[in-house]
Amino acid sequence: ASNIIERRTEAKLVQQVVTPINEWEPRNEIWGQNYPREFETYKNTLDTSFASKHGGSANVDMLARYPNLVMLWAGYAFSRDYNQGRGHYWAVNDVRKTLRTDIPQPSTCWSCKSTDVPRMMNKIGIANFYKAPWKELGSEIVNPIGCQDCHDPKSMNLRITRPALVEAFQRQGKDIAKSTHQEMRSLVCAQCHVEYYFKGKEDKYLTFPWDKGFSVEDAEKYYDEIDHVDWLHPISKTPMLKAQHPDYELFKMGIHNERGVSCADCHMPYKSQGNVKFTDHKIQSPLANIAGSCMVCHRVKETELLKNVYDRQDKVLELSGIATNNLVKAHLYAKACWDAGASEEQMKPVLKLIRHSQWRWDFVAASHGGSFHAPLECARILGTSIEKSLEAVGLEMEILAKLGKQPPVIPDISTKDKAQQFIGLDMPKLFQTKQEFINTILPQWDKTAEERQGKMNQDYKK
Amino acid sequence: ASNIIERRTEAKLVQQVVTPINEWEPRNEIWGQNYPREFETYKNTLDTSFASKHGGSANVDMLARYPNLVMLWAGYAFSRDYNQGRGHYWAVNDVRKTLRTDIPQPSTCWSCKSTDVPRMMNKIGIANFYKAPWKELGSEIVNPIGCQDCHDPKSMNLRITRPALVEAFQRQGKDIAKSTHQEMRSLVCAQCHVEYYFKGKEDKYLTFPWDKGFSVEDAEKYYDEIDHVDWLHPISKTPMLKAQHPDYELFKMGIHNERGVSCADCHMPYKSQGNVKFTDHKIQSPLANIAGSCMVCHRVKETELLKNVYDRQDKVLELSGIATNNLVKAHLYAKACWDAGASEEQMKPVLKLIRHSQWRWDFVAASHGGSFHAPLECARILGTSIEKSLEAVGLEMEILAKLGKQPPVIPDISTKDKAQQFIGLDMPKLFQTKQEFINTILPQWDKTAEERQGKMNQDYKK
Amino acid sequence: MRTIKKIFSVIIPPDKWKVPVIVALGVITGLAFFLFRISNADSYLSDKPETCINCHVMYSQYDSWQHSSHARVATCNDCHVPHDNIFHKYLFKAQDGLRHSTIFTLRTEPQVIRIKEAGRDVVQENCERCHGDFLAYHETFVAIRDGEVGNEDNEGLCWDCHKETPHGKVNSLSSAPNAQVPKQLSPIVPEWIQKIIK
Ligand code: HEC
Ligand code: HEC
Ligand code: HEC
Ligand code: HEC
Ligand code: HEC
Ligand code: HEC
Ligand code: HEC
Ligand code: HEC
Ligand code: HEC
Ligand code: HEC
Ligand code: HEC
Ligand code: HEC
Ligand code: HEC
Ligand code: HEC
Ligand SMILES: [Ca+2]
Ligand SMILES: [Ca+2]
Repeated sequence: ASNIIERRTEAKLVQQVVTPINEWEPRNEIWGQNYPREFETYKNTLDTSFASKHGGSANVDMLARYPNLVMLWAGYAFSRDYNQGRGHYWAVNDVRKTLRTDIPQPSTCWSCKSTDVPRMMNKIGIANFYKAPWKELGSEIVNPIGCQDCHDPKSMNLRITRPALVEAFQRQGKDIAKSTHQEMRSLVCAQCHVEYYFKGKEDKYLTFPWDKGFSVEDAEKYYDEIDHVDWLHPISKTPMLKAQHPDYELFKMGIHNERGVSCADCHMPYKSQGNVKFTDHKIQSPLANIAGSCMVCHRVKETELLKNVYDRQDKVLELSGIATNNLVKAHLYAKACWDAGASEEQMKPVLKLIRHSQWRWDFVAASHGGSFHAPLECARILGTSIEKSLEAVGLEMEILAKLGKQPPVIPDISTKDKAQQFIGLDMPKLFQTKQEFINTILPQWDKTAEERQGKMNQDYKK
Repeated sequence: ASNIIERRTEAKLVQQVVTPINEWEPRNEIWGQNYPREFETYKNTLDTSFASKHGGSANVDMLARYPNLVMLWAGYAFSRDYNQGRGHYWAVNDVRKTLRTDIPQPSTCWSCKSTDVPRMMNKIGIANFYKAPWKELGSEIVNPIGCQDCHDPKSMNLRITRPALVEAFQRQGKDIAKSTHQEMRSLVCAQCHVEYYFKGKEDKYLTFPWDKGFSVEDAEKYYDEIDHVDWLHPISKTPMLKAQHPDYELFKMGIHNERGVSCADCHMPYKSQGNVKFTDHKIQSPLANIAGSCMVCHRVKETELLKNVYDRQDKVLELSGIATNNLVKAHLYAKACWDAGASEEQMKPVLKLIRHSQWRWDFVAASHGGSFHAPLECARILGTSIEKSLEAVGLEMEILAKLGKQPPVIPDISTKDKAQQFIGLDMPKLFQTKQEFINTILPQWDKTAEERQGKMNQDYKK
Repeated sequence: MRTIKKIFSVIIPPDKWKVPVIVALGVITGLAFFLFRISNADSYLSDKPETCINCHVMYSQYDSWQHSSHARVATCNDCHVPHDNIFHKYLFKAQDGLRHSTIFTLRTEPQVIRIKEAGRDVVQENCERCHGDFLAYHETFVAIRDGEVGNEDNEGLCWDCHKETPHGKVNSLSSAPNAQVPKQLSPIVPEWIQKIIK
């Protein structure tokens, strides 16, 4: 018996760490000393060489690929600069360098970018963290997304480190602490890959709009009830909503979720290296490793699986294209209506249609994985988006005709440049401001940070 | 996987015949003497007790369920009477009794209803068969869909007995005789469960519009190029297309087809009776036997699989509902435009949009299995249908406004009765004419047939 | 009747041994219960994978199973115990459990654990149990059982071919050094968040 007791305690020692990890340790390099395989693969998220038809790690300028977007987001920071996400190692670099952080932003923008976030939230308090101007914490938030965000340093358990997710569950009446192991393998991702908004004019408190459910209609109702407006569209004067990467929400509507498959199953496949098996931490498009991810469950040819993914994405993108064309029209015709002297009363139903139509389209477009994760739900949503924008256009044509006007001609916005010019952005100036910030402020931030924690791994700055 | 499944089914066909079967034998009872299990299950297609949420064998009056259809098919026989298909044993009964055969129809209408069809085609020639008035062959075509349609009487091999399918393959440059066994398990169904039209004003030659491919756009292009018009819509004056049950075509766009699953895998599952395994010939909704069909491949709970099917159907039907509402509008607004004095020139783009929009919607709606067989493709098609009808409505509103008119109010067509009244159908009269036909003509047909082949199994007349 | 008496006469010890025997039996029973408890032997009666990872030597199998296509559809016992009838199931479990815990306690487990013949047959039967429909084509099935398909050392076991199903090609006590096992999963929400929220 003593033998058994002895052996049971031994079990806990098997997973012993080489260097104990400090509770708030943000540096991935330090965690990596204990877990070299996971760290090495994690570091490989620096690699930007893989590009698939619609995704991948390459730095894709989405505004250049789909110039319509500039029009749809006119008056909002996204019309300046919007790229497809790339590897986690780039997160801090990219939020520093995007033109979207030149307008004053709260620290909420740091929330999903760094392992320093839990440390600082604990230090200054969650509400204070969000409230702080983004630039204020620049020297504190320097280590990109990493181990601390998903793991408990003592047990290496998966855990939730972002309060917004815990709070969203709580408001739904669910206790996230009761999640199963398999659920956790998706929930760690749901800390960030979700639609969000900043609650409160001053508070900027990071909030997920899930109180009524996960569907696009549920969130729409949520926002409508609290009259939330992300920005006023300068062309059509619509009180707009912006959707951001609802990957978790859409994933929940798809067959893989219904069959209990988790994000990690596809994006972090199991891997053998010599005689050891571990989880691949090069989180990326599964298309870069179909054999390791999909083929665990699907024993069909790689080319067939690739075709499955592209087929689904292509069909969804076809509808998304239709939706954006009609939304552009709806915004421009609305302007023509206002110019022709339409009344608030006349325009009210039009603006509501535009708000809802663009929200629904954006919900699909902002989720780069959605067109594979839940293709049918995406197509359904886009179908309703198309209906709403075209209803708006119909009403607008009627209003214009009544006011004795012709519908306006759609300007040439066939490239990003032309579109940005049309909405009046002075891009050279924006680039210059950013460059100054990069040359003067960033070195200061890094210097302060290095004094605090030692030299950082600077690879991602290249 | 498909390889192994294929081999397994090949084995079954090595069997022996008790009573040799005549080459043109149309009577299922005679075939059944050799194959009692297949015959018994086949005969059970008489059973109309199973109804699922959107399908099943129950006699569902589709015009009552979706009164909008009456409007969309105004001026065409389908606005009188359109039911969801039921078991194969009902085929002759239902084509005899539908109000659609009161207008003069060619014998092409018999093509997919009876085992007497190959016999008669052989006797009088294919072209002559189609050309003959439908009523002319009434006493020859009496045995419902059965063994002769799919099997070779000597070997019991699956075979193709309908020329239209062979010809369609030929025009595509493919040789149907080279099909694999597994493909045959779908191709026997593709003889009938496909979109078709009658080629030639006089010839009425049964033709599948596949020359450019299987997609809805391919067929649309095909019809546009030959300026095919099924009927002129009396309300909007649109030269319309009618889609009929493109189940095979849509199925080809779905994942099950891509993974080599055949119609028979789900609709004719393998069955054990005592120690004998055979193919269930009670062809019906697989939802009546989820354990026997789906669960061969999917080891999840029946309730979950049922939910999967309903989820997909519900999402597709949501878009289909949007499409029909807008199509009703488009037709009525078009009429208002004409009434207000719109010119042919003005209306041309509008009518083209209506033609294409309704064609696409119908392609999805006419396929009762499509919303499960290929849900994403259905949603994609409906998305484009919605765009086109609403573009038409937009143009119409503009035309109306220019002509100084208000858009018309949509009348109350919320029930089948109201809708049929609105489009000017005298239903009591139609029913009466049919009843006379049933009382006078049908007994003659049956008598002549009995003299030829002996007493028929009359169960389905009840 | 007579035979029963005979048996009793063999089992029942002579009078003078009665007290020591009762004491001894009591001690053994007590020890057995004690062993039963501390070795979590009762867990052997459950079907949850968590019960297998009461022993850390099972972690690597747990880990590979958790990442396999079967993790969502079959637990350890779906494969590793007989499902032909309930008595057989628990008898097999008891035997297995006893041997595993003995070996575990005596620290004689090998670095590379290999499945035993009895266990092997059970697993094979279970593959067939679930995939029976797929194997409805008798000839395919016979060909597999007879080792007619595949390479030369095909023993007719499913995993001669499906080697990755479910534990993968690499297996040893240290093949998954940092396996995450659900027993250790709490707390999912660290204290600092819990505090601020409540
Ligand atoms: C069944 C496999 C599977 C699962 C499970 C899965 N994904 Fe994906 N994901 C994919 C595929 C395939 C793509 C498309 C990649 C491409 O286009 O290159 C993708 C794309 C993405 C992208 C965009 C990547 C890029 O290259 O731009 C993100 C982000 C993403 N998924 C996040 C998630 C999250 C978060 C979850 C869980 C909530 C999840 N995924 C679950 C297969 C999966
Ligand atoms: C709830 C978590 C969350 C918050 C809050 C958040 N982001 Fe992100 N961010 C993400 C995720 C997830 C991605 C990856 C999106 C994808 O799939 O491409 C991302 C990507 C980015 C990128 C790289 C792609 C690009 O567009 O160039 C930038 C830059 C960025 N975010 C800036 C910001 C800014 C600025 C804010 C505040 C206004 C912000 N983020 C707030 C989660 C968040
Ligand atoms: C702390 C926030 C956070 C967490 C947690 C997180 N992500 Fe991300 N993820 C991001 C951000 C931000 C980006 C974009 C980085 C950039 O482009 O600078 C991103 C990018 C990605 C990409 C695109 C990578 C590429 O190569 O294009 C994928 C795929 C992805 N995440 C999947 C996941 C999965 C799966 C999980 C959970 C296992 C997860 N993420 C957890 C914030 C997060
Ligand atoms: C975006 C979330 C995320 C980040 C960041 C992350 N991990 Fe993980 N990690 C996971 C998931 C998910 C698993 C799989 C857990 C499972 O399957 O039980 C995992 C598993 C592990 C394991 C268990 C052994 C294995 O390989 O399966 C170790 C050790 C580990 N991670 C170390 C690290 C280290 C070190 C870092 C930082 C360099 C890191 N992780 C960053 C999500 C993450
Ligand atoms: C852990 C298991 C697992 C992994 C990994 C996985 N799948 Fe699946 N996949 C499933 C299951 C389960 C289904 C649902 C069908 C079923 O019940 O058999 C499914 C369904 C599908 C379908 C049909 C759904 C549709 O939209 O038509 C496609 C296509 C597909 N998977 C492709 C992929 C691709 C590509 C990958 C890798 C990026 C992948 N899967 C990874 C388990 C998995
Ligand atoms: C000689 C090698 C071999 C043996 C032995 C074998 N299989 Fe297979 N099995 C295969 C191959 C190869 C495939 C893939 C066939 C295909 O994709 O067409 C397969 C496919 C399968 C599949 C379907 C996988 C999928 O995703 O469609 C299942 C289930 C399966 N086998 C179970 C079994 C079972 C149970 C046994 C034991 C009775 C067994 N196999 C024995 C070679 C084998
Ligand atoms: C190419 C084969 C084909 C041709 C030609 C054909 N049908 Fe059918 N018919 C079908 C199929 C398949 C169904 C079952 C449809 C379903 O899924 O419900 C059907 C169903 C029917 C039904 C029963 C459902 C209902 O609507 O009440 C009637 C009646 C019918 N057809 C009449 C006709 C008439 C009249 C014609 C000629 C104008 C005709 N059919 C031509 C294949 C055909
Ligand atoms: C000779 C023409 C023909 C062939 C061949 C044919 N069908 Fe049909 N099928 C029909 C017609 C006609 C109906 C409608 C009968 C009615 O409602 O009167 C029908 C009805 C059905 C129904 C509806 C049954 C119900 O209970 O609601 C299903 C399912 C079906 N067919 C599947 C198949 C499958 C699968 C095959 C091939 C294995 C096939 N059919 C072959 C003409 C055909
Ligand atoms: C709508 C098409 C269709 C009709 C009608 C039809 N069969 Fe079949 N039959 C099939 C298909 C498909 C199979 C399966 C062939 C396979 O799996 O290889 C089959 C298989 C069989 C077999 C092989 C043994 C078995 O059960 O798998 C026999 C015998 C048979 N049918 C007899 C009949 C008889 C008798 C009738 C008339 C009462 C009939 N069939 C009507 C399509 C049909
Ligand atoms: C002969 C095998 C087979 C049969 C029978 C079968 N399926 Fe499938 N099913 C598949 C395969 C293969 C896939 C594709 C996923 C994959 O590759 O694993 C799939 C995919 C699916 C999916 C995911 C696709 C989607 O649209 O999201 C659903 C849901 C599904 N099947 C339900 C059913 C139902 C319900 C039935 C019975 C009516 C059924 N299946 C019968 C083999 C089959
Ligand atoms: C993977 C399984 C699967 C395959 C393969 C499949 N079907 Fe279906 N089919 C279904 C399901 C599920 C439904 C929905 C039944 C319901 O709603 O009750 C359906 C519905 C139908 C219906 C309408 C039946 C009704 O009850 O009204 C027809 C007709 C049909 N299928 C014909 C076909 C034909 C023809 C093929 C081959 C080209 C085919 N199916 C292949 C699963 C399948
Ligand atoms: C008390 C600790 C312990 C527990 C609990 C345990 N195992 Fe084991 N298991 C072992 C040891 C030690 C071995 C090595 C025995 C050997 O090599 O003969 C082993 C070997 C095995 C083997 C391979 C040898 C054989 O018997 O064929 C299988 C299979 C196995 N275990 C399955 C399981 C399953 C299933 C469970 C849960 C129901 C489980 N084990 C729970 C300690 C344990
Ligand atoms: C799908 C069936 C299946 C499931 C589920 C399964 N196993 Fe196994 N297990 C096998 C097979 C097959 C082998 C033999 C592997 C070999 O010889 O390569 C095996 C072997 C083993 C062995 C002996 C090691 C070896 O490689 O021979 C142990 C220990 C074991 N399993 C434990 C477990 C535990 C613990 C679980 C649950 C967490 C589990 N198994 C779940 C099929 C399964
Ligand atoms: C409890 C039932 C069950 C048992 C026991 C079982 N399987 Fe499976 N197996 C399944 C189910 C269900 C799937 C489908 C998994 C999915 O859809 O992701 C599957 C999938 C598979 C596949 C295809 C996926 C893959 O991993 O390649 C193979 C091969 C397979 N099983 C082989 C086996 C073998 C070999 C055994 C015995 C060692 C076995 N199965 C035991 C239920 C079982
Ligand atoms: Ca938002
Ligand atoms: Ca047609």
